[in-house]
Amino acid sequence: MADEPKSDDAATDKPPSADTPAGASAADGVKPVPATGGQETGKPAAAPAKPKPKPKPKAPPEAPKGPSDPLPPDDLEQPAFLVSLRQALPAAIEQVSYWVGDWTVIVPPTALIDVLNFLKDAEEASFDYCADITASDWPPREKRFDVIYCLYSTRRRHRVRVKVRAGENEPVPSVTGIWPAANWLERELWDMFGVNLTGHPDLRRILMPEGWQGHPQRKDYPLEGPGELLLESPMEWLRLRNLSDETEIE
Amino acid sequence: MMEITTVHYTVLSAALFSIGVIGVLVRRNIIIIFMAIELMLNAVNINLVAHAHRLENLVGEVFVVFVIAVAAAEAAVGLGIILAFFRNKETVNIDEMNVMRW
Amino acid sequence: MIDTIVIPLLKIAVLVNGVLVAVTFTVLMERKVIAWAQSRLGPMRVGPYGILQAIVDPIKLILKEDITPAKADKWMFTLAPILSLVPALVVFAVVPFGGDELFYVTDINVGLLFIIAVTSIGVYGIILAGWASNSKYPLLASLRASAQLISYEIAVTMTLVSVILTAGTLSMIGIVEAQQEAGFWFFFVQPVAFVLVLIGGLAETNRAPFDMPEAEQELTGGFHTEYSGMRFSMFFLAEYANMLVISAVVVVLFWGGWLRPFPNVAALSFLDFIPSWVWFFGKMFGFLYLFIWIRATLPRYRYDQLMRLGWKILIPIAIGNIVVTAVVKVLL
Amino acid sequence: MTTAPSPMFDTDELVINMGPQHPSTHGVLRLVLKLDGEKVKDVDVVMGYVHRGIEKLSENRDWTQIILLTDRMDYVAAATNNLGYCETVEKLMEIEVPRRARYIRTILAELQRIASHCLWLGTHAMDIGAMTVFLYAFRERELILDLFEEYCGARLTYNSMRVGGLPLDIPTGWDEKVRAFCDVMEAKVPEYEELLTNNRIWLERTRGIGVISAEDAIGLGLCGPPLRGSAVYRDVRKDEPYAAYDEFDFEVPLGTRGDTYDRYLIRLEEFRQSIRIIRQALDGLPEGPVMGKVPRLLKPKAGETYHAIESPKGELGYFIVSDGRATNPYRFRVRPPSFCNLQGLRPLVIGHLVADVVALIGTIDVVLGEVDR
Amino acid sequence: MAETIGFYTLSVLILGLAVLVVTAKNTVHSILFLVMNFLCVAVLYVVLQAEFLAVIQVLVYAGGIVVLYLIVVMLVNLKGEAEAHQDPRRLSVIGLALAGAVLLELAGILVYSSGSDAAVPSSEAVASPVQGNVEELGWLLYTDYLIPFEVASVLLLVAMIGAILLARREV
Repeated sequence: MADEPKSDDAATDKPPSADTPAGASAADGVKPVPATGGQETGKPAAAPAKPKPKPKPKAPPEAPKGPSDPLPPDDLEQPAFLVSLRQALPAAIEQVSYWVGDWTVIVPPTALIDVLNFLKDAEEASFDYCADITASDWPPREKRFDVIYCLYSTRRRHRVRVKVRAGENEPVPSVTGIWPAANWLERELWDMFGVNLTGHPDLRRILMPEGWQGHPQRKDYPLEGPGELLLESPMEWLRLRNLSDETEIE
Repeated sequence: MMEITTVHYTVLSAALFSIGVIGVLVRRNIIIIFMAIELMLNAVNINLVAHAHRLENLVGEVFVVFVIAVAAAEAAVGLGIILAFFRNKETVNIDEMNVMRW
Repeated sequence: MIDTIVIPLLKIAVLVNGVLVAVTFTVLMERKVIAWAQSRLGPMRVGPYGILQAIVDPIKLILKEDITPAKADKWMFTLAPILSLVPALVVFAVVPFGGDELFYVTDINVGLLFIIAVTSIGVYGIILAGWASNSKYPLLASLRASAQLISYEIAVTMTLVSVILTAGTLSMIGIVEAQQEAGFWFFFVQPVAFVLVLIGGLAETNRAPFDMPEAEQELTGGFHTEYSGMRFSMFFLAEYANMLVISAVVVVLFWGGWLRPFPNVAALSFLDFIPSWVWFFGKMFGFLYLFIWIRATLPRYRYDQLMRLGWKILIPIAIGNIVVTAVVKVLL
Repeated sequence: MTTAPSPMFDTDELVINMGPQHPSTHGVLRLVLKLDGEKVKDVDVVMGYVHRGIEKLSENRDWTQIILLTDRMDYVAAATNNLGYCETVEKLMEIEVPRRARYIRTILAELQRIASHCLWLGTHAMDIGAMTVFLYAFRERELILDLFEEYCGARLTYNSMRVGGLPLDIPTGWDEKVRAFCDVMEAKVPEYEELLTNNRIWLERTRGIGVISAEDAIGLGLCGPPLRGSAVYRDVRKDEPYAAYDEFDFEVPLGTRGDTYDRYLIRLEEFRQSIRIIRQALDGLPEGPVMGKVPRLLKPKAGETYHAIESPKGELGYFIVSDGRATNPYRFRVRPPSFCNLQGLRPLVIGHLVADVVALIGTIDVVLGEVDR
Repeated sequence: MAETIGFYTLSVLILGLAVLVVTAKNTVHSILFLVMNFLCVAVLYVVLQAEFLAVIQVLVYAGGIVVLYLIVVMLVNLKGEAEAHQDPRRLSVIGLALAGAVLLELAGILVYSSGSDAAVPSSEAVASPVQGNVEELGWLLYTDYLIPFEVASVLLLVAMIGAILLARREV
């Protein structure tokens, strides 16, 4: 909490190095900027201090350990909101990555709400629009889910992705309090992946039928599902269904 | 068969009136009671028209017009009360309508 | 005996059949006219230019399976379409289709009131259909319909009072004769009443833009959602028969019934070679066309807007019209 | 005295199931409406009836086969879906698309926008009871379908783009036909407007219905015309230009009140802007190849990206993860604009009448194939 | 003869339908019987040469008042019979007995007075200058009975305002 005013100071402290041109012109809100997000690839260095990158474990050939989250090249200037985020909540950032023009911030689930609140409220970030919430599943990994929040600022016209790594039952706080848009997106997230979302007001299945077993987008969920089994051998399907009914006593 | 006289109409009217009375006294559904009252008013109307016909004087029919007007007024207000009552007490059973306010 | 029983019975038989046939062709006309308005062709397959569609449609409807929903109130469910259709047909008894006695069944001295009274019975068909279906959409639709029909009935009846004042009679034939004596159609003295009756008539027949009770986009078909086959077609018949009634009434009240334009102007007497019933049906056809045209053009009102239109605009204007008519009548 | 309510009356609010089979839920959307009289007190939106698992399927198809699956999402604007997907993969693989291909893609996307808006206008007007507009709009949509048929042989699911460019160059004379279509369309838009824009009933049915403030619209994640209707300047074509949009001159119409009427006006204006874009693209159509340098086997390096385009419904985003080893995406996610806009239905509908519900479903412009995927 | 047959048919219909109105289990059925009853009464009026009243009966009673009943019944959405739960203080037997007493009383009055049926002097029939049922009725209403007529209209106005007030949700 006490960090927040500091972040504002930090933003104003270093006006030339942050990519103010994009921010300033977009602040008018009328003339759109034909640049993709907050990315300014052509700019020369003067990059601020970066955290030491964690060495990425080499993926073994059989199962992918996780997405490659490449570090931004050293000569690339980071957008202002990242700089100030790092100053405001230094402990919250696990890693910053950059790939084909997209910035991603990786944070632990516990710091998620703080980071998102900062990104929404800070002047140079003002990510008021939650474009998408989704996840990807990396089963062998202990923290199997990457929950990804795609944010956009309708005032600054830049994008960022926030990524949270979470284990199967590890609680991930719901962000419906920050963006109402997250309501259905998180419902779908839960429906498809079974991420353990906490604090969601209305956590029900949204695309799958109400009594559905399992979470179809997980990598260990078979592509066929019960539908074809039902057609091919109904007795087997019935046995499996009853089996799941018995386990479903909650 | 005998000629139809005013007496016949009067008897018909009396019988209809009595059925109306029975309805009011026996039923508990207030809407049915209202309809029984309409039956009684109709009995009266038949009587009035029959006598106006016999006397060749239209005053009876004039009163029928008034009766119909009164019936319309009664239906409007009565049904308004039923609706208001129903909204608060959720019943149309007349036995439960025993308070003047709620 | 022949004069009092056989001839009227014959007339009634001809009339009822005529109305039913006219209805089927009105349906065809509606389909064709709307198709032209929407730059399509409409029915083209059955007979030349699809004319025989008018015969095929009812046959199809009669042959279709007639389903009664399991939870419906069987008697009411069957009774409702009958209650809807019969008043629509009965009304034609007092409509004079031509100047000669041959062209009307009867002329009662309260003809106009008779029409108003009998059409007001038709609302039962709609309410009971909604109630008996034991289904939510029809119930909503029938509640809408009853409120709509009653409010517009008030507006139309109020408006007709000014016409009655002008004509001085309640008899349909008397009203036409009054126009003949006056030498002009009542449209020219009561244009406001004409517009009101036309709007009210659209609403009372559930035609667009007042077709809320059967708004298929909102209520999946309205009060007849659960109906099929013959019973559905009876609602269908009733709706179009009511359309015919409204056009006939408007023609009689405002457009001189079977009279030619300016019946007293001798210079136009060359028009007399056209028989009176041709005038009548020609005018009726015009109004049917107008109804269809309106349906092809206008979106649908919302229910509360419709009620506002009825109570806050039409009824005050109707009352004002009565007052003005009465004052003028006394002064002249 | 005894005031215990007797159990013989049903005084709960009327619960109505609108859909999944209902003429104006535009597919198999189901709304559970809780009514007080005719007023909507609450609504629960139920969907998933055409959930085909396109995301899951795509993770098991190779990169080219997925194009075909994207057709099936927003099936009234299939080319836009193709475009979004191809651009995302191109971004992931950093493939340069030839300029001619980008121009043709723009033309296709804008034709698709007109077609989609035609369908929207027709059904929306039909929901409110103006049946003639429906057929007028479909008449023009038919012309667009003919153009697409001539270009790629299909009328609904086009499969019309490839990663790196286009499978086919345009047929000879096709550009002239598109130009002719633009002339026709320009003449027809006033025809729609004549029937609706100043129509009293239309105004009464759409003005002040479903008003949503700019803040709420952003918060709810609305996109496309519903967002612009609330006077939020947001159009991916301007903000994050893709295809060849940065080379064209066009305007983004904005609403003022955020009601159904504004959204209607915006889409009508988008007809004109789309025609304008198509004409510019046809005028400046460069020569050259339509396919860029693409490896035979598509196999992006490990990485993930999100890329959005402006579909007729709003921001259509693709989030694709590649693990760098397989010939299929590791994770394929679509950010469906209809889904996100549909989320705005509940706040829009509450407090309105049943008749407005259909108007509001119409104004959101949902395609259930995209909502459910 | 025709009048006799007509009268008895109508009487049976009217009384039978009235009994059905009072006894029907289902309120909606009851209302429908009431409508038919009113239509029969209207026919009776026609027999008695009161055409105007017949039409008014159909228009106001059948087309107006009873529709209101029907709407109210549909609005309150009656699930079952209101008599479902009994109040011991009310006894149908007493009701029936009272109604029988009323009928007896009426019959007594009738028998007592039936002797003087014929030859009642036409009570100084108002010389109305118009002909026909409707016109004469109108004449009476607007001359001799103008004040009751106005009072009736005020009554209707009051009833209308009262009904609106009662039906308003927020008081």
